Amino acid sequence: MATGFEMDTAFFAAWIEESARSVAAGKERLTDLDAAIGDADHGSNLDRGFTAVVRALAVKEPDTPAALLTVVGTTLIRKVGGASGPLYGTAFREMGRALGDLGDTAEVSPGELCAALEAGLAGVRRLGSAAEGDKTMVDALAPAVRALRRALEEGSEPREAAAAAAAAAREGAEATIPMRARRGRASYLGERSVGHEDPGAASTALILTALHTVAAR
Amino acid sequence: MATGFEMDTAFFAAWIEESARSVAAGKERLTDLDAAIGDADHGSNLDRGFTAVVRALAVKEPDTPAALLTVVGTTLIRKVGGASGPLYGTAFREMGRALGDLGDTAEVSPGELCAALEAGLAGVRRLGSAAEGDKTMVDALAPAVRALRRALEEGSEPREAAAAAAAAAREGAEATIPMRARRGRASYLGERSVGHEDPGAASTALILTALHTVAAR
Amino acid sequence: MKKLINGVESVVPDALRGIAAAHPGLRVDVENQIVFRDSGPRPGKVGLVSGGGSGHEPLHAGFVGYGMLDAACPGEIFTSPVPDQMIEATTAVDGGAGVLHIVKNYTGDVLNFQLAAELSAEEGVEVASVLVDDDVAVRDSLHTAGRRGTGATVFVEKIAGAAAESGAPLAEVARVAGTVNARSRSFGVALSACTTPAAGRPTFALGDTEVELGIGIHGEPGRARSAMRPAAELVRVAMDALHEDLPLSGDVLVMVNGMGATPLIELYVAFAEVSAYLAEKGVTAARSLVGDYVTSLDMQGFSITVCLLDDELVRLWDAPVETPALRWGR
Amino acid sequence: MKKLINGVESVVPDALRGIAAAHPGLRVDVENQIVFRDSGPRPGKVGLVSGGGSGHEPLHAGFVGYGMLDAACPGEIFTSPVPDQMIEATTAVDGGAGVLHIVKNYTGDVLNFQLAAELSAEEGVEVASVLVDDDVAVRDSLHTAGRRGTGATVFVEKIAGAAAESGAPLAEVARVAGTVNARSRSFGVALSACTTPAAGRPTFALGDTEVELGIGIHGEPGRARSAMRPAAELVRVAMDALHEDLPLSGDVLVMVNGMGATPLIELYVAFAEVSAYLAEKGVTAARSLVGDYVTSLDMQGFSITVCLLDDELVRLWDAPVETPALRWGR
Ligand SMILES: Nc1ncnc2c1ncn2[C@@H]1O[C@H](COP(=O)(O)OP(=O)(O)O)[C@@H](O)[C@H]1O
Ligand SMILES: Nc1ncnc2c1ncn2[C@@H]1O[C@H](COP(=O)(O)OP(=O)(O)O)[C@@H](O)[C@H]1O
Ligand SMILES: [Mg+2]
Ligand SMILES: [Mg+2]
Ligand SMILES: [Mg+2]
Ligand SMILES: [Mg+2]
Repeated sequence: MATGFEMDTAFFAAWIEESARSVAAGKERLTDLDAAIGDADHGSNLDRGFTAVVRALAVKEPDTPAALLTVVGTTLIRKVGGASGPLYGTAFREMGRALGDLGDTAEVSPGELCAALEAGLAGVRRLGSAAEGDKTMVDALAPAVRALRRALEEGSEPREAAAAAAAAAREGAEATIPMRARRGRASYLGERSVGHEDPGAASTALILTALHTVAAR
Repeated sequence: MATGFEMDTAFFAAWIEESARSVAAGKERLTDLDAAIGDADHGSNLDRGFTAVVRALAVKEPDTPAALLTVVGTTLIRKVGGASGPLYGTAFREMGRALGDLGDTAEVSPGELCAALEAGLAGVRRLGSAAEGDKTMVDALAPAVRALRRALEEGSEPREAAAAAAAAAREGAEATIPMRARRGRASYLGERSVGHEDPGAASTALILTALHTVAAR
Repeated sequence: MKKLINGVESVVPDALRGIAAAHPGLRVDVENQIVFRDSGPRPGKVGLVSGGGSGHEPLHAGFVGYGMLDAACPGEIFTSPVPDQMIEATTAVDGGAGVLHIVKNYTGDVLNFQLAAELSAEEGVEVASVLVDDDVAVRDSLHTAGRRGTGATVFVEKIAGAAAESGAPLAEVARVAGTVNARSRSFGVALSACTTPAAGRPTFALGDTEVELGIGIHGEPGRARSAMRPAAELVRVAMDALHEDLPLSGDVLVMVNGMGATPLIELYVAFAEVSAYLAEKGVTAARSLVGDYVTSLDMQGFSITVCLLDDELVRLWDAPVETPALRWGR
Repeated sequence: MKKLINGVESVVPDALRGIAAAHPGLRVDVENQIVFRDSGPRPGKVGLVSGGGSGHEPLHAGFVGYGMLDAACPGEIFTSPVPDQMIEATTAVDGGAGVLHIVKNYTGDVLNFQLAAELSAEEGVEVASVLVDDDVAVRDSLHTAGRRGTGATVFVEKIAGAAAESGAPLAEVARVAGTVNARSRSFGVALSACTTPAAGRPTFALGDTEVELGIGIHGEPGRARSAMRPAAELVRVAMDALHEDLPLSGDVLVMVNGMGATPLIELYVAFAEVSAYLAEKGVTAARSLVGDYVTSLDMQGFSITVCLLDDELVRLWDAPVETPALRWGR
């Protein structure tokens, strides 16, 4: 994602498809994580959402990354429900909006992608009022976005930067295990939420890992 | 139960107490038998009934065998419910009535006891319309009464005759295993009632065995 | 076994205290185990008394009230009540026009109600009885105990109750009750057995992919064990059995009844299939009930009851009723 | 897992077809997953819309009808509905007097209803919201998601529905809804976990002698695991928790609610204990509900909800209601 590495609409479509694939493959695990500290639906929620997203994109692929991400976000909001639907939906819609504000071109630079992810994170934070440490998807998304920014600032290659972001997301997800939940359904468990990975953080790690997979092709 | 062996009210009270003891001890087994082809309540039904009977007799022991058996029957009808309540209740009431018709003395001869049991059996048959082979308590009671009659006619000692009746009741109960039920709740199972001992026949065997136990004292 | 009870022996009286506390329109004699309408007998109105083993709630106590039963006699769990209860209830609800006993066809219920009817008659109450025997899973013949009484009991109690409320004489109330029974059929399917407090464990064991077809309401196993199938197919098995026994036509009253541990959402899934089945046959579900009405403790499963309607039955079904479990028009 | 369903994916639409077939007074949009009163919006009447994950039946669809909700939006099992459903419902039921959203306090429900309210307002509908958060098992603080909404939802929907039916303006309906919530508290106990169709196995494992105290309605484990105890003691744990949070006094409305697989006879056993507890405290259970109202699929257990009544609330509670699951006075 250094200069010279530009991401077109097809790249974003591939990211979303790869995310859909890995959510489908990880559906059971996500649901199991949610069964432990939530209501056992995170896997099916996201799978239903990404299946709908892939179908929507198949019908008519938008012609800019900004438009594509907006469709992704809107579809997630319309199809997922639960806490994760509006949150992920907002994240993608905010990414789309950020790219649109940056000029809505057919090609996005690594820096622009990073700015878009920062906008997505800000959207999630605003809507869900979760801080880092609250044991939510924010605990995977925030360090991922930070890692991406740092790698780019340090002049890393795009796929290296994506790898750093994905690794940070996975570590962030794992780091939720000892946390006590303060937002979302897991917060009802109080102390008993400790010792389990947050399902939304785990799915965020899948989505960031998908980004790296596609960037590394 | 040959001549010279007379049964007084205390004998009948002892029989009922022994029956109550062995129903209490066999409660779980009776309920398990009923679970297989009925509704899993025969043990608790009879135990509830005999417990009430023992209590009723403790309050005021009737002074003739006829009166005692009538109290037993009435109490069973009032406390047991289900199919076995009216049937056993009627059996004991008919026994009491038969002894009363024979003179309602304080001592009952083996022949009179046998006639009373025949009257009890007739009462069960009339009320329940079950024939032998229908897989009910009749399949234990009828052969027991026949065995008692035969033994007395052959001049057996009373306790031998009681032993024969008890053995016939137990054999009769076992013989219900291959039968297909045609009366009572087990009849709903059709073919699937085959292979299980009838709970009412099993409890009849307990009661007849109690008679032998007491006669053999 | 985990149950929300205080002890195996006290379930029925404890529940009766709860019923008394929850329903000011009822008067509960906890000691004698009888649930009455609080209003007492209405002179000239036929009294309706039913009863049966406990564990089938809301049947029967939940159907005591205006337009339905005058009294219910709950027995021990799955055990028919005893004649004393029935005699007491019968004499108490007689308003001079006689009393109808609504009896589900089980040997125990029949024998105990029979004794009670005889003794009540001796006390000067005119008693008629209707026997409910709607369960097509049981083959009926002279040489057996006959079919069981299950779901149709609710229809008989509601419709006979409306007839009695309207002032019909005993013979007429008994006739309409008999008509409802004659025009009704039921079939039940279990996905799991139930556990009676006394037994402490399930009355039968069902595998993870098995169901029992043709179950009754006392945790008895059914006539046959079969492979678990989608709701649509299980409903078809039940509906075919009903239709074969009593060809369905015209307008029907249908109940999709939960056995006690079946989520309502699943009963609605089943009702959708029932309704599709009827439509296929050109039959109209003119009236319906979906929910837990005749249960079997914590059994998972359902039963379907269908009654062929005519104008009289529709009118009586629609008449006002005000009981804990069935209420409309008031 | 054995469930009376056709497939994991089709449970909600299948059940909606069943609801449509069973209740002629409702209009069901199966495709968009909305249940409406068949009568449509009444000009000048405030519209009431609620919704939430499925698996809690009869909540919410069973409370659509005269004197209660105008529309319900069922989501997937245990998953809040999506804004599209809510927007469609909101615009459809608006009779010009605005619409009240009744929202149970779960992050998902709150976020989706919030988006829906914003978008509905853009379409010109005046929308107010009431958040139901009655579950005392959850410690409330600024730094958490706050208490869950559970049983009090039934009270809020009934009482706000009566206010709306009487012609009260939106602000007034919202006020009374908020009052009911503020005066209500709930506590739940599970004897077993539930199994969602998607997960296919129980959401938690409880031993043979264990219960979960302080459970919600989504199969989440509670705050603490504890030893199984007699009904009287479990009820006392729940009532103490309610009383500690909101001292009970005067006349109260009480609901003893089954979680889906609890036999009604056991709920009555529990209600007897609730009533005894209240009597001990000098509190009167002036109104009550005993049964399955807010369920959690096939969970075995119960919840208790208490609302401190005043004259206004009693009057609105007693007002006529005619829905599948709650019906009186009509
Ligand atoms: N307020 C919040 N802010 C950020 N993320 C949240 C918040 N609440 C919940 N989440 C995320 O949503 C996930 C749960 O999503 P999901 O199971 O689909 O929805 P629900 O909790 O409604 O069942 C949690 O694991 C958590 O990561
Ligand atoms: N018609 C009948 N005639 C004789 N005995 C019968 C008849 N029906 C049932 N029984 C006996 O009653 C027993 C069942 O008694 P019980 O379980 O106490 O009553 P219920 O069947 O009402 O639950 C059966 O095992 C059978 O022996
Ligand atoms: Mg979840
Ligand atoms: Mg039995
Ligand atoms: Mg029985
Ligand atoms: Mg959810």
